[in-house]
Amino acid sequence: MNAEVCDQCGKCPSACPVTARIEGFNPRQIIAKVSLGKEEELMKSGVIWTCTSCLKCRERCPEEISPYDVILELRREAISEGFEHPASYDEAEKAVTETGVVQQPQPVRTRSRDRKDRVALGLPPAQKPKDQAKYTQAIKELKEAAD
Amino acid sequence: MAPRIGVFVCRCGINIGAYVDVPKVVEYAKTLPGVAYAEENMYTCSSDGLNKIKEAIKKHSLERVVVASCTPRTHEPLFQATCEEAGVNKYLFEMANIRDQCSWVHMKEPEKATEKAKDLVRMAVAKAALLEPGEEPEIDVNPSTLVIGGGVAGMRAALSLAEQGFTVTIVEKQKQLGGMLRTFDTLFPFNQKASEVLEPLVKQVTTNPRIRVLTESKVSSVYGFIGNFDIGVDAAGKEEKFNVGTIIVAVGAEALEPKGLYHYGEDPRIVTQAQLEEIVKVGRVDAKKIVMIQCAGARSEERPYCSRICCNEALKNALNVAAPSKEVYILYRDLQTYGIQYSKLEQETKRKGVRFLKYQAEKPPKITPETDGLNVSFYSPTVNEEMTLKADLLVLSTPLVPVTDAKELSQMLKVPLDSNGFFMEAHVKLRPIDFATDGIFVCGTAHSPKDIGESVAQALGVASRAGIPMAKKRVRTAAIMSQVDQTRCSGCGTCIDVCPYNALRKNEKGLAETIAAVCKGCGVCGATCPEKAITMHHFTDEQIQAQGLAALEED
Amino acid sequence: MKPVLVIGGGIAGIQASLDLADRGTKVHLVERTPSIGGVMAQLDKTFPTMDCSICILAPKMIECYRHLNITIHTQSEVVGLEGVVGDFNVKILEHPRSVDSAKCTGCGLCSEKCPVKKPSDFQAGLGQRKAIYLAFPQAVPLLATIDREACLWFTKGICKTCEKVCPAKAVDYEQKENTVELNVSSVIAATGFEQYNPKDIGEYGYGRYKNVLTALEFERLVCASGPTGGLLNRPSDGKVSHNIAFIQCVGSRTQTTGYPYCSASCCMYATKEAVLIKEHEPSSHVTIFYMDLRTFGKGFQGFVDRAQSYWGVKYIRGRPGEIREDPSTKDLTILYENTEIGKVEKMEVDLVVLCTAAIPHRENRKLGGVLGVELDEFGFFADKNMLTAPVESSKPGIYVCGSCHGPRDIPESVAEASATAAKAAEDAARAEVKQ
Amino acid sequence: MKVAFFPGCTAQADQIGYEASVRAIMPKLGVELAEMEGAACCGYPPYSSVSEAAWFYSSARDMAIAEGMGLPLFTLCNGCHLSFTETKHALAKDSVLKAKINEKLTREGLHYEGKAELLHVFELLHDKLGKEKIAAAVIKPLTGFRFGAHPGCHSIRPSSLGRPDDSENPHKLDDLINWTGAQAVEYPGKVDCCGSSLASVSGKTVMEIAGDKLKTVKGLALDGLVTTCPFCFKVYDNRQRAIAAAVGDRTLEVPVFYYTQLLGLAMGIGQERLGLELNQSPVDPVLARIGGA
Repeated sequence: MNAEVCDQCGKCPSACPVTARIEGFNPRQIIAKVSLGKEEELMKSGVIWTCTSCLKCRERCPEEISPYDVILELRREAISEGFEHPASYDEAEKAVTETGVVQQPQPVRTRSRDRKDRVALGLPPAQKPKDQAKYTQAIKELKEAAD
Repeated sequence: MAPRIGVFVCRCGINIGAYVDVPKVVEYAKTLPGVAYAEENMYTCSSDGLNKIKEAIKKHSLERVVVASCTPRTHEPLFQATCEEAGVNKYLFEMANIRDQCSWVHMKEPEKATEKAKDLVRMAVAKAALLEPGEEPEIDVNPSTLVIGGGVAGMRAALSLAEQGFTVTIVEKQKQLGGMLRTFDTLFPFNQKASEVLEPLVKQVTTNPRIRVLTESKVSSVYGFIGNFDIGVDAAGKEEKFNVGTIIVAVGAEALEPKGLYHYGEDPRIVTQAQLEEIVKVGRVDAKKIVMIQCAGARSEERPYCSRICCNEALKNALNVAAPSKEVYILYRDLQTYGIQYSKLEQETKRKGVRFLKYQAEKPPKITPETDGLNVSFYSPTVNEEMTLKADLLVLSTPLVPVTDAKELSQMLKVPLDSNGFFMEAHVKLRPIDFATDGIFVCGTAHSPKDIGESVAQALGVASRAGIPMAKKRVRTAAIMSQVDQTRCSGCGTCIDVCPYNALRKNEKGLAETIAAVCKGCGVCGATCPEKAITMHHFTDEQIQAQGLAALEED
Repeated sequence: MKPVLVIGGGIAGIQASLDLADRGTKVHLVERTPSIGGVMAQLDKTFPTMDCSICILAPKMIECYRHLNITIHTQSEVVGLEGVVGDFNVKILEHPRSVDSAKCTGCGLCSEKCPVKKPSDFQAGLGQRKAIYLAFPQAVPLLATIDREACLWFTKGICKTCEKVCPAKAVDYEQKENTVELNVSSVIAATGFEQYNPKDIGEYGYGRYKNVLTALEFERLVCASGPTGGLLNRPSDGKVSHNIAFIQCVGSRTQTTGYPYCSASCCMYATKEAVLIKEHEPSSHVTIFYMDLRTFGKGFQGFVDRAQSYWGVKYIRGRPGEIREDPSTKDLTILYENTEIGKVEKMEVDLVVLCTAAIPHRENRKLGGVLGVELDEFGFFADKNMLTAPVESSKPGIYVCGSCHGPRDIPESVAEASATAAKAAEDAARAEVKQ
Repeated sequence: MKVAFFPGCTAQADQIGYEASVRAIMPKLGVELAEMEGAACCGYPPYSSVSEAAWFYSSARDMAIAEGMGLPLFTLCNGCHLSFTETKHALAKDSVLKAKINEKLTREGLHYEGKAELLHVFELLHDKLGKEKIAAAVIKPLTGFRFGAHPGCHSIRPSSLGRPDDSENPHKLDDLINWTGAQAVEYPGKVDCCGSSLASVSGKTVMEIAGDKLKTVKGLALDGLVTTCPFCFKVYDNRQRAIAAAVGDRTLEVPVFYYTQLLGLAMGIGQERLGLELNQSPVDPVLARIGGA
């Protein structure tokens, strides 16, 4: 991450869907704080969890810095160092690690208030790993290796 | 019999044409006494328009030419030259400014603009009828130059002129040549040793047979005019007198001593960039946390200018002290890393880990010296928070200021200073290194703060400008000058006292006489002469009265 | 004394030529386009004096034209160079004007009658010119020229209207290109720059949104001799714009465009253009979005202070992220952050002016090859040494001035032009001694 | 042509209407959808913020399956497509990680080289099939309808990785809409985000973000908003009532369609086979008009 070359031009927050709406989230300030060595403050503050990953900042940064990727990096560090983070990340991770998919197929509500599932729509069974154990194992190992 | 006058009214595209009824003005001009011909042009200054003037002069055997267009400041020489080409003496040309002083100021009232244009044309025609041809005195130009200041600019100007074949005298205040270059250890943007630039330059200058160097010297007197300046120099105590054809001002500038700013002078841990450079030069910097503050004493009420080089100077020094074990902060308002090389320098400095924090002019950093460090507190728009840094070393980036004797020199040379005390060029855009006074030029930081390359470019520039009259060997000066009627002059000497150019002197009869080549035709002498003995050629009482009376006429 | 070759007829080339010619040196001034004058001829006014740009430039252009020591080669390019300092053999290719310069009086009747319309380069594409045209009213030399790509005779073999109407019988469809060979002592390159085309910065909508202009386009719009006669009628609907925003560093200070450097003059010309708007209509709202206000030149800070305090030009530190166009009104909304306070805001304006990067002229690489001089990584001519030899190229006897070796403003270009004249004069003097 | 079909978690779990519409139109367009046995999550949603290795493994794994089938990998989801693209770029640069991942893949009987071509909906319909094939399949042109296209962030950004459409001025979805006989209308904020990934952190913010676009579309009196991204659809369609409540505009009624549903209708395919009954936004008036057409 080349945060130190940031010109602080203010382009990233300008069209950011979150900065305009959530107090305290500003990709420019996040980059500034990283370049000032204030990563821990950011990981504590929780702002890093409010990025929508719309990628406008990554797309438009004149210095090719990508606040988005800096934020992902901070999230990974925050989680591995046990900083507080939204439960949904653990749930999603658990789901995929254990079942191979984020959500299990479920009946869906129609406009006319009844429910339809894949079978009702004539869809084949949903995709999932052939051998879940092997998938789970692989993920586990890769994660441990990374830490 | 009255001379035949031709009138050319310019539309200047729409600058005049859109507001002034040009055809009406032309028709009106035709009715004026003495006017033998009148026409309009889209652009009288275009080569097409100029040809029309020449044709008309021949076709209608015109003896006086009036152009009603823009300002004489930019266009009179052009039209005069055109008249000469067609055989009409340039002093038989008169101009009426119906743009700057008419169409531009009366855009919303076209009828009145047209009436005013008529008035201005009528006045010009009235004066034109009384114009007399003038002869321009030719002056020999002494092919030698006085360069005031032996810094990098002065030395480079001298070398180029010497290479061109002219002789040069450099007058330097200090014991040694080099000026401000001597105060630097290394030079941005490439961080090369200043001595690598300075020493070869000094050697070239001191060994050049055409260059004479007077150190510990000061110009004490300047008399004369382009081609022929009498110079007095106080050379290390003894008076030197010599004559030169041209003069180059390269006196440089000085670094501001930031007395009273950010506790400077009260605490050894607060220094200027120059002092930091001294520390770097002699050894290493112990301070772990270094904070630099830009615009210390610049871009302020007191000094409302940016000193151009301080940011890059700070970056250079930051790079030189930066180390993994140190934290270096640059507190800036607007980083002046303009152009290609300084943009690169900024990138390099950032990559090296130097931290840039903006501060706001209206909320400059507060310094609180403590035993364990200097607390630097400020609002940082970078993180949009109040911040406090504890610095072991505080470095102030101070601006360049004019040399102390700039005013004295400017009066001696009769050239102006700008509101900041730097020497002021003839025209900001197109005559950046000339003075309005012929034969005198300016380069380097005497003109305004600039880096070495920019100073050298200007130095070479003045070497060309000064080289022109010396290469031509002779110059012509304007015939707009005063003349003293010896039968009327009482020899009171008032004119001699008031002349700002020393262009009048007493002759052997004790009466005043004009030194043609020196006279700039300002007219002060004519206005003050109690005996009405002085005539201003091209602005005679008769001509001006005729113009005035014409102004009062009703058409 | 041998002549000197000056390449490029902008303000730098003009000044270098005049300095040399005035001292008695013969000069050949080679200009790519039909008229000398360069970009400065396109500008409306120049700060801080607010002189009308062409008004202070035109006399110098004419001086070049009339000077007995200067030969101007327009629509020409240097195609060959051999030899060493003091003894360069150069080849100049003069492209055909299709108009006899000896006969043409520049009356303009031909272009009045010509049926073919083309966007005018001089008007930065905002106005139109004909297939046979005068570059601009003060063009030097004031001669018509035929754009053979556009002319019906050259493309379809029909029309010939210009030939019929020309009172001077100056039109010459048969005119061939002509090669001139010269021996010169020194060469001065003053080929200038061009402006980055911001269409690739899609979030600003240039090319998609009619009311987003470049600064050069705006210079023509605000200029009395421009397509609107100086009225700020915006392109989409001709509505007079009272609410205008400038965006600095468009393409410059940007790694992703390949122009990571600062263009050095934009902060000031934007300020000048802002003041021009206020002079037109003091009640206008003018905003300049900037990153660092680069007021490093003589008189710059004072000019900006006055623009702020007297004229009420608003400066906001922040590089806008996006411009949006209202599909019906074509009004523009700028999304930006006021970085001073860290707040994102929106601003509705009539017109947006993009101050784009000054980039090397597209002909630089070619010319660099012909002259055998080095270019920097961007394509500007490389300085021999920025500090000690600021106007020397990598090859002895070939000098560079103005924005062809990096972004510069007019005064710097003029001073440098004189500097190159001095270097050429030194070469000549040495040659004299040798003989 | 034949493609390895990867609906992605969201489509196959709760956006089954989308999957249905795709399965309904593709054969008629001459595209055979081959099932990807054992395919799993692309890994982006959970792992991108947890472990890059795990993320890249999941994506590489799916690409490896397609590679094994010797077919291009066709996915319905912008997120999955970007996830695959990022992984491809990362592993092309990092041979060590690639080897480590392959070592695990062999245990599942798979191998990743990065040979499989990735196909986004735009790429398959717009670039591969193109105007002729699409237009030829249209028998009930949607003449007179005006829609706003919502490409969705991950189909256009980041351009540095090469995306299916232009980052600032995307047009492919607009073209596709126009080829059905309907008219695509430009509107401000077309390249904006739907906000969906904030759902679990700040539902209110998602509503505000999505609400802005729906208001714009409504303001222009368009017949609806069209997308191909299941995440975006989930927000604009499934949660539209909640959005209306959140932004305090109860009348905020904007029909939202998957493009494949619209195309299906234009191809004369029955509504039930296009999963249209699962759209929660007020699509009935539009359907009525089409039915009547």
